[in-house]
Amino acid sequence: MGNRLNLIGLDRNDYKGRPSTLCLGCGHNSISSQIIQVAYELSLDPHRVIKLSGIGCSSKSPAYFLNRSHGFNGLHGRMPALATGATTANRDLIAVGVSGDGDTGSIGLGQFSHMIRRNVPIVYIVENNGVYGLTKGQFSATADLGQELKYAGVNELPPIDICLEALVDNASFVARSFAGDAKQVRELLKAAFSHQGTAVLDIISPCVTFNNHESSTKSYPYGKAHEEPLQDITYIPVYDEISIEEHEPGVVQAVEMHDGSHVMLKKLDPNKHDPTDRLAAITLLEEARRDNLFITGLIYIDRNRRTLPELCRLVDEPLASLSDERIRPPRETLQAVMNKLICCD
Amino acid sequence: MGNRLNLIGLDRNDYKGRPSTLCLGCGHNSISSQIIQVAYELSLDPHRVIKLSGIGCSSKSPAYFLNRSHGFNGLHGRMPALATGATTANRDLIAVGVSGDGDTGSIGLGQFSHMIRRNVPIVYIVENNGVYGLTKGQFSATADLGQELKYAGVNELPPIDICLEALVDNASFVARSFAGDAKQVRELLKAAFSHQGTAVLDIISPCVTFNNHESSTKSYPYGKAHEEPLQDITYIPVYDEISIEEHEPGVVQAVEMHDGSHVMLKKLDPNKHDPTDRLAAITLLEEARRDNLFITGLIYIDRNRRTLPELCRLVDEPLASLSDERIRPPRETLQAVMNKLICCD
Amino acid sequence: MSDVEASALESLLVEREPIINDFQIMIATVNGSGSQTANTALLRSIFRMGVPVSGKNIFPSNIQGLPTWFTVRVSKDGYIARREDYHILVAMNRDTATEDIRKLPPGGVCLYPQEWKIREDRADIVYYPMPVAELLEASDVPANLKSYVANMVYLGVLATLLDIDLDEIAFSLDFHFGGKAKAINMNMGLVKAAAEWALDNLAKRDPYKVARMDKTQGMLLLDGNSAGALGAVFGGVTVVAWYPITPSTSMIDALNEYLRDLRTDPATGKATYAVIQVEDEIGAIGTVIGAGWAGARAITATSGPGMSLMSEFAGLAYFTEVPAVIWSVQRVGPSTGLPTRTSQGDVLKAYFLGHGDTKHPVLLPSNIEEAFEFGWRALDLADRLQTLIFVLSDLDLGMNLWMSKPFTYPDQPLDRGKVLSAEDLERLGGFARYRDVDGDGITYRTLPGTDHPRAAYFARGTGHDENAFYSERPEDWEANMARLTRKFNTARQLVPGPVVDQADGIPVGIIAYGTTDACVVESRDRLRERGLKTNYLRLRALPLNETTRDFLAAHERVYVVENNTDGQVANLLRMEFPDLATRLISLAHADGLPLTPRWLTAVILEQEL
Amino acid sequence: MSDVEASALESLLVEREPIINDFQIMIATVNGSGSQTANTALLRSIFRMGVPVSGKNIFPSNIQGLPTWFTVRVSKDGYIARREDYHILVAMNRDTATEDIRKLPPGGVCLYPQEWKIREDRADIVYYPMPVAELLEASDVPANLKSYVANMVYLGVLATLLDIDLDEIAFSLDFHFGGKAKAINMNMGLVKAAAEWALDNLAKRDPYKVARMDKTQGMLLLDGNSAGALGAVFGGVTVVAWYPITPSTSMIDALNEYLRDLRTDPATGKATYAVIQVEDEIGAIGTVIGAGWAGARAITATSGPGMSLMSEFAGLAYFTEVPAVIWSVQRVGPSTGLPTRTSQGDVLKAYFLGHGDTKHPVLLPSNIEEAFEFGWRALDLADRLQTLIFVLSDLDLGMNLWMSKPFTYPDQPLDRGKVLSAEDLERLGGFARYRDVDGDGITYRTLPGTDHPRAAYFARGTGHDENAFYSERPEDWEANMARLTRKFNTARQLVPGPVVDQADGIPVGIIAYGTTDACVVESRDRLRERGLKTNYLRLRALPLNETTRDFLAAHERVYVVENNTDGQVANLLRMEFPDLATRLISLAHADGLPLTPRWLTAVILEQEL
Ligand SMILES: Cc1ncc(C[n+]2csc(CCOP(=O)(O)OP(=O)(O)O)c2C)c(N)n1
Ligand SMILES: Cc1ncc(C[n+]2csc(CCOP(=O)(O)OP(=O)(O)O)c2C)c(N)n1
Ligand code: SF4
Ligand code: SF4
Ligand SMILES: [Mg+2]
Ligand SMILES: [Mg+2]
Repeated sequence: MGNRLNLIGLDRNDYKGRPSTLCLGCGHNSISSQIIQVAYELSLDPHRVIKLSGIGCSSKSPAYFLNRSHGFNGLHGRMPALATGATTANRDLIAVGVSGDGDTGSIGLGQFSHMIRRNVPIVYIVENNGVYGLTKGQFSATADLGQELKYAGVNELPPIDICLEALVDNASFVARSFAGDAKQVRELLKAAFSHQGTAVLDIISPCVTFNNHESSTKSYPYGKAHEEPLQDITYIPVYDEISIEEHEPGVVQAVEMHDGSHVMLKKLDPNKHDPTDRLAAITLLEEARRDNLFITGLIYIDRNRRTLPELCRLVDEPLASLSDERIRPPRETLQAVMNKLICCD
Repeated sequence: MGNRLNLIGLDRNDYKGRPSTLCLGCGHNSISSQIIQVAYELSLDPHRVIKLSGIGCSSKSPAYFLNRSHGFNGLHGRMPALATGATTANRDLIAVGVSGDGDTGSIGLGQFSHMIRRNVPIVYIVENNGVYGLTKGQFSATADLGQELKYAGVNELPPIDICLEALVDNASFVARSFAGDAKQVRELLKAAFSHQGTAVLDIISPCVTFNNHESSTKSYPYGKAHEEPLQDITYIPVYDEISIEEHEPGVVQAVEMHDGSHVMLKKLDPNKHDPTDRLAAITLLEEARRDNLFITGLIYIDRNRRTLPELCRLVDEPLASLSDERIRPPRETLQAVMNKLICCD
Repeated sequence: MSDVEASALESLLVEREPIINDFQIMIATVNGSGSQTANTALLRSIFRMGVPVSGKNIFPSNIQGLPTWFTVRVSKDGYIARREDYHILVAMNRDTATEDIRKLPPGGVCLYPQEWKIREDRADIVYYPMPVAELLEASDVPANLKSYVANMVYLGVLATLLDIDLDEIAFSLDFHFGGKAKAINMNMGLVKAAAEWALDNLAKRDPYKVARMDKTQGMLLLDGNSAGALGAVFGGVTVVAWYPITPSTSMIDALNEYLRDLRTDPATGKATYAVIQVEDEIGAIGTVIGAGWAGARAITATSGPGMSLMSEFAGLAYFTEVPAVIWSVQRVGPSTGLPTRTSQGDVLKAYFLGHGDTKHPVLLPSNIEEAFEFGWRALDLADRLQTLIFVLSDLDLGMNLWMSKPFTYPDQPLDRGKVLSAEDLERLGGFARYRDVDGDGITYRTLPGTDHPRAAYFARGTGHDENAFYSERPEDWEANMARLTRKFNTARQLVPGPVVDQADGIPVGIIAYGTTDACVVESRDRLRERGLKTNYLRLRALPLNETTRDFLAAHERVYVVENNTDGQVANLLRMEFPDLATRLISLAHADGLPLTPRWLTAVILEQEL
Repeated sequence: MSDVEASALESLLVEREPIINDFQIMIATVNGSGSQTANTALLRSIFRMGVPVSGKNIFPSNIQGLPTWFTVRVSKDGYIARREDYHILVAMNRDTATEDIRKLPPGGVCLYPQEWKIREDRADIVYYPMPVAELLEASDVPANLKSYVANMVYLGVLATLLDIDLDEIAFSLDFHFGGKAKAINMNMGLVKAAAEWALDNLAKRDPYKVARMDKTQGMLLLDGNSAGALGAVFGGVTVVAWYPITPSTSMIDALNEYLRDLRTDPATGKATYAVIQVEDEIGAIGTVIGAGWAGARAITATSGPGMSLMSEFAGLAYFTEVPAVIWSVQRVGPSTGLPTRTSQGDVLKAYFLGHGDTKHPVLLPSNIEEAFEFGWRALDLADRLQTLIFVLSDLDLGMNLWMSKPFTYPDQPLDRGKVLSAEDLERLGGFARYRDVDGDGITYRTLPGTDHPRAAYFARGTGHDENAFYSERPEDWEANMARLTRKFNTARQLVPGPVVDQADGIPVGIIAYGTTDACVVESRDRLRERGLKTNYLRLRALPLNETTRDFLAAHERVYVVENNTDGQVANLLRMEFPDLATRLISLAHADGLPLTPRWLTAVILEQEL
């Protein structure tokens, strides 16, 4: 691996980033690896990809993948605004955002909700570890109620659920995964890249330095012991043939994506969750919260919501590359506007 | 009315504010009247009440009720922070906050969520009209999808639902009402004042100047035609006897509040919504959103969540009035701290 | 009125010549009563008669019910500054009438609705009661519109009293209603009825008259927000993100309209721009920075509270060197302050926005022509300097109507700054994002989407080296900050320079900027009449440059005139030119209203005579 | 090493006297490797030997794996400023070793793990390889703790080489681990083993020694964040709201600890305080303002990015006149900048925070004693002045350990300012919230909850009159702003005044503030040695007052020394004292590290000689 060329003639190494400065074993590093792998497998044009992030250990990670893509490491909690602007300026870009639970759930909750409401086209990854890693282990808004940490004491506040927040804000794509489940992360990432609109991926990504105790629902041991995938997910790119027939009917759901690819969901949960039903998705999450279940998989998808560039009825070409003539009306136009205003005929 | 004295010897006039400068007929004015009425009927101590708000027409209204209570008209969208501080400084205060849909749903969504998460003790009213009134009629985050307004054009974004947001953020009290339904507003306000923790009241409050067209779900005509109360609500103060027996069993639910008062809910909806069941509440709202139903009433109540002052394990007396001795340790204490640090025994 | 008093007034008036084209009308109304139509029609009609006018709307932060004042200054000499006094009062607000009437000078005129039945207790003014209710009654205006149209009555009465051409009023209403015949006719009907009533019933007992001139030929009337919006449209703006806030909102309204009309792709009917109303000002500035980074010409409009919220992002843009324009229409602060009143109180705020050692270029338009010019030029400068450009307008400029020459088409092609294409990269073999190749502090950038393996770089608000790699090395930090300072010095030369009116041998200079210009221009004439000649430098931008230093050096005393409390630009001048600091005299004043020549003339004379 | 080279070194060393208590040790490690325990134990041990020390931790914005440097300066003369050079290098980071070794001066010393097997290729320094792995191996430290405890090896070796008393190391570890015997024994075991190994195996070939003195008797070692926290605790802080940000977080950690220990109600076990971690800095400042309004003594701690986010609320507090304290520990900006490096770059930011014409008092602690004092005094000043009080500390002060005399118990009772009780109101019959009764610009307030029908008032960020009623009247606005200016002038007298060291007949003055003090103190001695006497004024707060004016007036040239890029306080001095502006020479420098006497002495000498 790493030497086979993909459809656009690139090597896996072409998708790498600079060496990670995160802690050894940090969940964020494994997610970076999956992003590299998926971008390579999907033959994404690196120059069309932009990497956006807020501030935090998680938000540092865009420096550690896709060196050949432009990146913008922004402000704490404010990456959604940058994404809104960048994807509007150039609708051809493929945006991937990396945030943390503090970044998205604490300081950034408002921007997160409104980005979703606008359906900004972006693969939005929350590397969720229940703590502020970079500032050394305070509780974030997703920390478990009653949890105890060395410096931070006991967390007295109930956690917010990133996926539930996204759903009530009318998200068009919501998934949850676990950094320890590389395959699922990969397949969900592929689906997310094929989605048009905001694809929220809430990935539990253990902080090995500050929050990897077994008792934490954000730890490797907990995740490994408790993950309950909803589906067995296989992404089938547009250029591959799909063959639902191979699978048992009724058990496998094929979701067609905007780009013509398919996500094959072999349902594993007892209730056979239908990810196109929002009420079911909300119910699923609320029940999981109540019963302390670590549900992963594709939770919701709506392919009908239009994206922000569509809502803005933008021309097809990127705004950023429109020629001068198309963005500065001619001299006569100004004259005409002036004429309407000028005194006195 | 206005001349009978209440239990603490005050007249209804003692609860009035300065003359309103809002538009004639504005829904916010009727809500102010109900606040006056309820404070009077509940015999609230005006000096214990604080009135907080953000910025907007709605946020101006605290000047128009309860003149004898301290008020703080803060910043756009940031009233929750002020409330967090004030109620922590003085846990004896009874906080009533007035906000707008722009104030809470747009700029203030993050603070709103986190206030709820902290369960700050406040009656938090959103005077929801679907527009920015004070800046002259732009769409807010609760505006109807596809709605058209004179200046603002067509709203292309789906509305957020204040109650649903509150619920997923672990709210302990969530209700929806309609400024045109004075009685319901009143009874819900009474219940909210008896609740400990954040009581969210999302009150549809028509903006007669910018958004009172029949087609708007935030208009008087629409509200009058479509309101579907979940319950017939009667608040029974702690000093009145309650007699559930009078009512048909199973139809009337008596919810006991923290202060010993009761809220009697005569259920009107076909499904007989149980407001102590959060999943049911979420489902109810999500279905109402899907089916375009204007559900009002007490949507959810949880009397078990502790409030922020409780979580902080505060002394009983207000922090603000602790004596100097209790907040400045004595000279010997400093000496002792110094001794531990000093070189060299 | 007793006979004695009446004759006192008589003699007052008889003594006076007719006063032609040199007076001020004050229209006192109630907010939300729809008087803007009548008021702007009045303004426009006089303007169309060739007579210089200026209008100021002094309104409350309220939708309906609070007092509003609109002044129309008629000035044959072309003065457009605010004046405090007024000669003709149209009293349409009962709540403020007593006070409004009290302020009339002897010989003044008061129009009021006769159904008020007020006591006409000032003998030294002329009262003209108007049968507002009666005329409305007699008209066929639908009941629900009556209150709005009521204002046409004073327009009609004024037309007769002052000799304003009804055709010009008709034209002005036509303009206002965009040709909608029904509205025009309904309003014009009442104007005519009132004019006729006045002709038949009022004996003119005051000296004020409008007479045709030719001083406005070829000129236009527009508000600064619209002018700025139009400028941005011709500057090739592509992404606009905003959050509503008075007094900037109408700039976005204008952008929406102009962009729709002028920038819809004719082939596809699609938009060559995006206007996004976001959730707050943090979102707005973040969006334009994201857009500017990705290559858009991006702008947001806001005011003081919004600027405060933009602080952190402003620092990010400064340090990552992303172009974008912040158009701030100043209102009165601190805090929410007086949201519907004007000031120049955010100059230091804009200049220093962000934490750490940040500085931003700030353009300071004085009039609507400059608002237009800075509308496009700011976008050029942002791309050229790869930094935020602030344009500091104010409520007075932004929301009032101003006379102007037609705007000049940009005299240079769009400047997109130092952007490397894939071909450039191919030729160069790569690039270092933050390397000062040209010595001007401005480095080369690439846009996301550039199809070249070496195009990408990583923008970050943290310390970085020339290659945009993360660095905490003290040398890298220092070198980068030194380069940013170099870039700021380059900006000194690129931003619009001051406009100087200077003659030799005059020891007294005046420095002003923005809308304070109108006040200074008129004051200088008055001072000259009083024997005091002054030179004048009008700043058009920050950072300051040598022209300003030279001006300071050439004068013994320089008055720095500004509409704020703390004398912010005076302070900046002191910081920048400490060796000349003692020559500066700060004349700062802020009460929510534009500065007046009366005030300025007096404070200067006080010190000079 | 060739024989020739070796003998070169030999002669170098022989020539030199032993160097006692006057050198610097540099420990280069990897972040997250737990070296802080060894480093602070080293510092504390020397301190306990009566020898003045200062330590600086220069660390990356990273959790694990990037280079970190810790310097221990040993100075018999009590100098505590940073020095660039070091004499003894403990090289524990392979990545930086080459560069770290290169920087050693001739005669310097290099300790390194012998298993690195590096080429000892500098002949002019002394190498001491340490058998780190071997000693660890031989110890009974559990495998998972080995890497942390490894640092004890250099502590032990240094003890032998420098003659540091092992008992003092034991005591220091005891202090560090709060008496936890297991940890102490495990670490001390290795220290002893290493010390013994050194005794047995190392021939001392360098001149550096620690020898007992009596210069630290009765003194303590503490970081500025802890000192400030302790001050706040004794200032009666009741509400703390915060959001984590380096380098302020450890102040909150200290508050949490001290408050729990010192402010738990003995009767009930409940808290007489609240510490709330909120969702961001807008929430933090909003919370303390809400609390201050309701009568709490409230504080938040933050740094540059947080300050930026606090802008809008700062303006609200200024204008509604609510007391609260913002403790900002400065790091390097603009933007995220260098979050783990020090600067004084946010002075103007704090002073002007907000839009419109705002100004805030800013306290500037120079040392931990002042950090303690300002901790309580800021709360008093906030209540007294009914406004935000900023305390601008920095990373150097906040996160490093400093020697100090014990702190002095507050010399005045809590000042709660002008608060009217129900009884006062009864007596007075009411009050006007914004009326300047006393002429000092400070008005009377009531707290929510005051049981009196006339106690209530309505706080708002919009224009208001003396009664706190909404007002857009120009006169009300102006009068209120004038009073706020009066209040700010009162603040000039109430904030801590400058500390002046001035002798007659010296034309050269120095102005500095904050941690730059250490650098100035030492530089002045060096300058004196070079024949240049200087006077010195150390600012302890803004706004400035007459003492500073007098100092400027008394000198021909005044150097303003600060750790930022733009010379922010120099600019402020120019603004405030334009008539003296030409005397100011700005010496501003910022690269993330504290200023050094070497630099300052050189730049002053360059201009003076
Ligand atoms: C405005 C602002 N406030 C605070 C900080 C300090 N800060 C940096 S990262 C961080 C938390 C990051 O937590 P999270 O998003 O969960 O990322 P993680 O490090 O856990 O991956 C904070 C509070 C900042 N950089 N900016
Ligand atoms: C930071 C900031 N941005 C913008 C504004 C301008 N503004 C004032 S009120 C308002 C919207 C109010 O809408 P809403 O909360 O729905 O209240 P309503 O007037 O509809 O009752 C806005 C945007 C402001 N005051 N502050
Ligand atoms: S501190 Fe935690 S989140 Fe940060 S890099 Fe280390 S393991 Fe990852
Ligand atoms: S504009 Fe709308 S919201 Fe504001 S006062 Fe008028 S009716 Fe009410
Ligand atoms: Mg995290
Ligand atoms: Mg609203």
